[in-house]
Amino acid sequence: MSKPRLATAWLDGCSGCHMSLLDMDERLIEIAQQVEVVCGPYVDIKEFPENVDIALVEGAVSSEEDLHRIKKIRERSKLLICMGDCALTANVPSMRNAWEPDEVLARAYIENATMQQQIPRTSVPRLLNRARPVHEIVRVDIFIPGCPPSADVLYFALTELLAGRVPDLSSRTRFGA
Amino acid sequence: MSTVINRPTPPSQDKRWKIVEATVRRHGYRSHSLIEGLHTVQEAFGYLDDDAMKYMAAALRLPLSKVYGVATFYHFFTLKPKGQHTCVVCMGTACYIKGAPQLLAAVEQVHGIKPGETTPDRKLSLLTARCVGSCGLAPAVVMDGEVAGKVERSEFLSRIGKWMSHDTGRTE
Amino acid sequence: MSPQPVPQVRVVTLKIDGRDVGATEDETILEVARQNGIFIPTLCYLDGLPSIGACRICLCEIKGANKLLPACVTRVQEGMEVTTDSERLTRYRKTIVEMLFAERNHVCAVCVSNGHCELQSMAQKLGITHVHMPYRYPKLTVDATHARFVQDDNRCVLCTRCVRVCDEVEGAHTWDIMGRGIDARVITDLNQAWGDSSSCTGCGKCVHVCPTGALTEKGRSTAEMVKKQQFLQYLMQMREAKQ
Amino acid sequence: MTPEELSKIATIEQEEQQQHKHVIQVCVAAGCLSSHSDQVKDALDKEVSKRGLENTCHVKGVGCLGLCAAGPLVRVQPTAKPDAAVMYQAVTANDAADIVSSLEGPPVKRLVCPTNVPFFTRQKKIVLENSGIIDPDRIEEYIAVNGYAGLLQVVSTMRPSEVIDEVMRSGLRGRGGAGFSTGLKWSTVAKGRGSTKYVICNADEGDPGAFMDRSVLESDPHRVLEGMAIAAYAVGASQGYIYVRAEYPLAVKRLKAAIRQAERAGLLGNNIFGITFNFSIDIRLGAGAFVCGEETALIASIEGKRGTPRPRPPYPAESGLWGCPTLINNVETFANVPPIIRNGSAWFAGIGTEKSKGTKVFALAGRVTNTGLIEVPMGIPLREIVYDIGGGIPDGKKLKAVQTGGPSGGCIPEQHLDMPVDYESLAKVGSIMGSGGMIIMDDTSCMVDVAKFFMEFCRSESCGKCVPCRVGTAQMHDLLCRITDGSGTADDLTLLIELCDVLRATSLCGLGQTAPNPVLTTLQFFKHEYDAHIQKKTCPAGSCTIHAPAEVI
Repeated sequence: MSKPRLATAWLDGCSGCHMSLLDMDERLIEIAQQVEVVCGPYVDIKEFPENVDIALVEGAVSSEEDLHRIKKIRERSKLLICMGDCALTANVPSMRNAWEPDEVLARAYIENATMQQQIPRTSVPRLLNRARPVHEIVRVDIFIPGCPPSADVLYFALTELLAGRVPDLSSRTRFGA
Repeated sequence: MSTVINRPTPPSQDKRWKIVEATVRRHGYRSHSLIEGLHTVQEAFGYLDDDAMKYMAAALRLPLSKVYGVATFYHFFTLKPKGQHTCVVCMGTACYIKGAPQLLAAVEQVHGIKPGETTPDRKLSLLTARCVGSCGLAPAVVMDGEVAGKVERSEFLSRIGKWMSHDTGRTE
Repeated sequence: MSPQPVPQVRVVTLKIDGRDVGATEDETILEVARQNGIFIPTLCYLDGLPSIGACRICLCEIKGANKLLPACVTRVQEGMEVTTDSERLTRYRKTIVEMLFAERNHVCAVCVSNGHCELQSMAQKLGITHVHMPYRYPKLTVDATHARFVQDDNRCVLCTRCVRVCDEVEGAHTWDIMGRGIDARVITDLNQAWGDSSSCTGCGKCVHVCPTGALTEKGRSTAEMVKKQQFLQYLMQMREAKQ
Repeated sequence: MTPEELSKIATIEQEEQQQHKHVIQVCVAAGCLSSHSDQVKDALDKEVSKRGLENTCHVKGVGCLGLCAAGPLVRVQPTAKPDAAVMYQAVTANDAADIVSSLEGPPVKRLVCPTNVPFFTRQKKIVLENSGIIDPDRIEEYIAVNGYAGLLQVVSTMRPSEVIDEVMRSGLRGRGGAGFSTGLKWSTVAKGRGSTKYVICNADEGDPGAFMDRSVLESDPHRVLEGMAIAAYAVGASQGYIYVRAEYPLAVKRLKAAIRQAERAGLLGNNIFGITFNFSIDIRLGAGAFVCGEETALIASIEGKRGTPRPRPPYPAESGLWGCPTLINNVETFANVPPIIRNGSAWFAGIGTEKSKGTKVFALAGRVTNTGLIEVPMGIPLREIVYDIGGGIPDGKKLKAVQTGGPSGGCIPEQHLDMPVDYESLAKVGSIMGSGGMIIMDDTSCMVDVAKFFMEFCRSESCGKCVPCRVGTAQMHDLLCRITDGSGTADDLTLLIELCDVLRATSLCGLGQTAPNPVLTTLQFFKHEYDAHIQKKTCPAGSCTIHAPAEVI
C-alpha cells in the first residue's frame, strides 16, 4: 500500500501554523516516513495536485485567490483539516471585517503610508468583502484550534489520523491557544 | 441616616419645565415615575436631551446610566430633535402587505431620508410605527399627529410636498 | 438595618442526574449541584451577585416541566428530578456559546484575556471547535479614556455582571445597558466616555467580575489580564458579619 | 354612590333618550376619525340646530361601528323603532344636509350601507355590545345600558370567592394570547400572601395588525374599568393600573375621562357602593416596547425600569408588582367580566365550544374586502370569517393564508380553512389565538417575506437580555434576508430550522420562545416557496427582489 498523500496550504495567515509544524522537530522525520508530502510551502510543488489524502490548511479565505484555491483543495482532497484559528474562525484577518475592503486598503496604503500612496490594484488578488473561515466556503472534516496549535497538538492530530482515528482535541487545545 | 434632599432646579427658565416639574411632583418624586416623566419631557420639548435626562435623574434620585438605559430601551422616546413636520408610516402587518414599504421608498426617493432620519433643512422627519391600530384602513400614515388611511403614493407625496414648500420664509 | 427574623426553611430531597441529594427549599438547583460536586456550566451567574437567568447556559431538564429551567434561579423542590447534562442540553449550550462568538468580534489570539477568559474556556469545555453560524462583525468601539481601565465592546457578552456589581456592591450604578436587542450596549452614565464619568469611583470591581476581555486593566498585553474575583465573596461575608 | 342612585341615573338617562325622536350616531373611533368623522359630526350638529331639531334629534359620537373599511360610518336610529336603524357609509360633511332631511322620509340611497349582510348578521356581540351605541365620553350612557350593575351585584350580594367561582364556571380564558383560565389566575392571586395586591390591565396591544383593544378602550372604556373593579373585589386589590400604549392617544384620553367620571360618581375610589371596598385606577403609558406585553416585563415597565422580563417562577400572581401578588389580564378579558356577572356563567358557557367559551374579537385586515373589527362566537369556521363576514378576497385574487397571533402566531393555509377558530385548533396548526389580529393574505404575498417581516419585528423588539433571543432573532433575520434576496443556500435553511428549535427551547420569555412560529408555519405549509428562492432563485409571489447570483461572498 502506498503512503497517504499529505498536502499543506497557506491562505491568509501569518505562517505561524506552518512554523508550528516545523516545531515538531525530530518527530517530523517520523511523520515524513509515514506520508508523502505532495504540496505546500515546504516543498517545491506549488500547484495543488489531484488525489490528496490529507490537506492541512492554514489561514482564512480573504482574497479571490484564496477562494479559488480552497475550492480546488476541497475538490482534490479526501480529508480537509483546518489548522489554526485563522482557518477556523478567520481570527486576525477577520479584524478588518467591520469595514469595507476599500476603507481598509485606504487606511493601510494611503492614510498610513508615508510614500507612494496608492492602493495596489494589479498583480495582487482582489480582497473579498470579508475574510471568512474555511468552513463557511467548503465542507471541513477536522478542526484544530489554536494560534498556532502547538507542535504537540499537531503531532497528536496527525498520528491519530495516521492510525485511523479521529483525534479528540478538546482537552489539548482551544481558540487562541 | 438620611441625607437632605435638595430638589434640583430645571435646566432653564423655559416655562415648559413647569409642566415637567408638576408631573414628577404629582408622582411624589418616586423613582418609578421615570417613564411618566420622560413622556412629559418629550411631549413638552419633542425629544430628550442630556440636560433633561440629568434633570430627571436628579429629581427622581436615579443613576444617570439608568435613565439613559430606560430612555433608549423604549422606541417611543427619541434623543434627537424631530423636524418641523413628522410623518409616521405604520409598518404593522396589514400596512406592510398593503404597500407601506413602497411609501417609505417613495419618501427616500424624493426627499432622501430613511426612517429615523430628518431632512437637512429640518423640515421633515420620517418615522415608522409598529402599528397605529388603523389596520382596517391600511396602509396608514400619521402626518403631524393626524391619521390618514388608505394612503396612496401620489397623494402622500403631494401632501409632504406641500409641507416642504411652505414655511420656507422665502418670498418669491 | 435591623436583623431580620430567620424564616423557617424546609429540607427537601431531590434527584440531580440520578443522585439523591438533600437541600433546603430556599436553595437553587445550581447551589445544590455545586455542593454535591455536579458541574453545571454558567456564564452570567457569579456567586455574590443577584442571579438573572439571562445567558441560558445553565438550563437544565426538570422532569414534568414543559420547559427547560435555568439552574441559577430555579429553586429546588421536594421530589424534583433534574438532569444537568444530556445530548440535547449540550447541543443547546454549544449553540448559545457559538451565538456569543458570532455576535461580536472575539479574536482570542490577540485578546488581553486570552487564557483567562470564561467564554473561551466555556467553548473548550463544550468541545466547540468552530462556529457554525455567520459571524456578524459589528463595528464597535474601544473606550480607553479611563486612567486605569479599558472597555472593549468587541469582547462584551452582555452578561451585566459589571452593571450588577457596580449597582449592588459598589453602589455607584455607573454602568447600565442602553438600547435593546442586538443593538444593546453597556454604557457609563449618559453614554459618555468612561474617563468622564461623574459616578465612577474607579474601584475596578467591574473589571474583575467581567468574564471576558471587555473590561480590563490598562497596560496589559495579550494573555496578561488575570481577573481576581475573590474580593466579592470576601466583601459579602464581611457585610453579612456586620449586620 | 348607592344602588338607588345608580338605578336613578339609568332611569333619567333612558327617559332623556326617549325624548328624542331620532338619534344619529357618528363613529368617532380612531378608524373613522382618520377619515374625518369629527367633521361629519360637526356638520350634522350644525344642520340639526339650523333646522331647530335639537329637541327631537340627538347627534352623538360613538365608538367603533365595525366596518372600518367603509368609514366614516353614521347610523340613524328612530328611538321608537331601533330595528329600523339605517347605516350610512363613506359619509362626508357635505352629506349632512341630506341625512338630516331624510329623517322623516326614505333614507339617502347613495350612502346606505346594507346591514342585512353576513358582516353584521353573523357576528355575536358581547364585548362590543355597546360599541357604536353609546357615547364613550358619558358615564350616564354606560349606566343606562346596565353599566356598573355587575359591580353593584358583586359587592352587594357576593363574596369574593363566589365571584371567582362564577368566573371559573364561565370558562373564560385570557384573551391576550395564551388562553390561560381567568378564574384560575384570579384564585391564585386571591390566595397570594400579603395584604397589598394589584390588578393590572394590559392594554399594550403590541401585535402589528391588531386593534381590538384600542377599539374597546375608545368605544366603551367604562366596561374595562368595571371589569377591573370586579376583579379587584374578587382578589382583594385596592390599586389598579392600566398599562396602555402611548401610540393610542385617543384611547388614553377616553380612559382618563372615564376614570375621572367614575371617581366622581363614587364607582372608583373609597367605600364603593357604601361598603369597605376601595379601588383606584391609574394609567401608565407604554413607550413602544412589544416585549412589555410579557407580564414580568410589563411589571418592570410600570416600576419605571427597562421592560425586560425575568424568569418565572415566581409568577406575578404570587410575586408581581413591587413583589406583591398581581393580577394581569388584558382589555378584552376584563371587558367580558361584567356581562358574565350580569347574565351568569351558564349563559356565557353556553356560547362557543367545549374548551373555548364566549366570543372573540378579531381585527380583520389585509387582503379582504371587509376590513374592520368583528366579534364572533368561538368555534366559528375560519372560512366563514374570511368569506362570509370578510366578504372574500378583493380584485379576483386567491386566498393564500390567514395570519393569526401576530409575531408569535402562524400562517394558516387554505387547506385548513374549515377548522373552527378556538385555542386548541389554532395551536394544532402551529399558530395561536393571540390577541386577535387576523391578516388575510392573497397570492401576491410571499410567505418567506412574511416570515422575514415578523422576524425583523422580533429582532427589533427583543429586549436583548437573554442570548438566544438577542442573537438568534438577528441571525434568523439575516438568514431570511439572504433567502429572500436570492443568496440563500440549503445550509442556510438547515441552520434556520435549527435556530427555530434553539430559540423555542431556550429563550427566557414568550417573545423569543414563539419568535420561530411564523417561520415554522410557513415552512410547514409553504416549503416550496423557500425552495423556489433557494434553488431556482425566484419568488413565486413576485414580491421579493432577487439579485443575480453574484460572487459567493
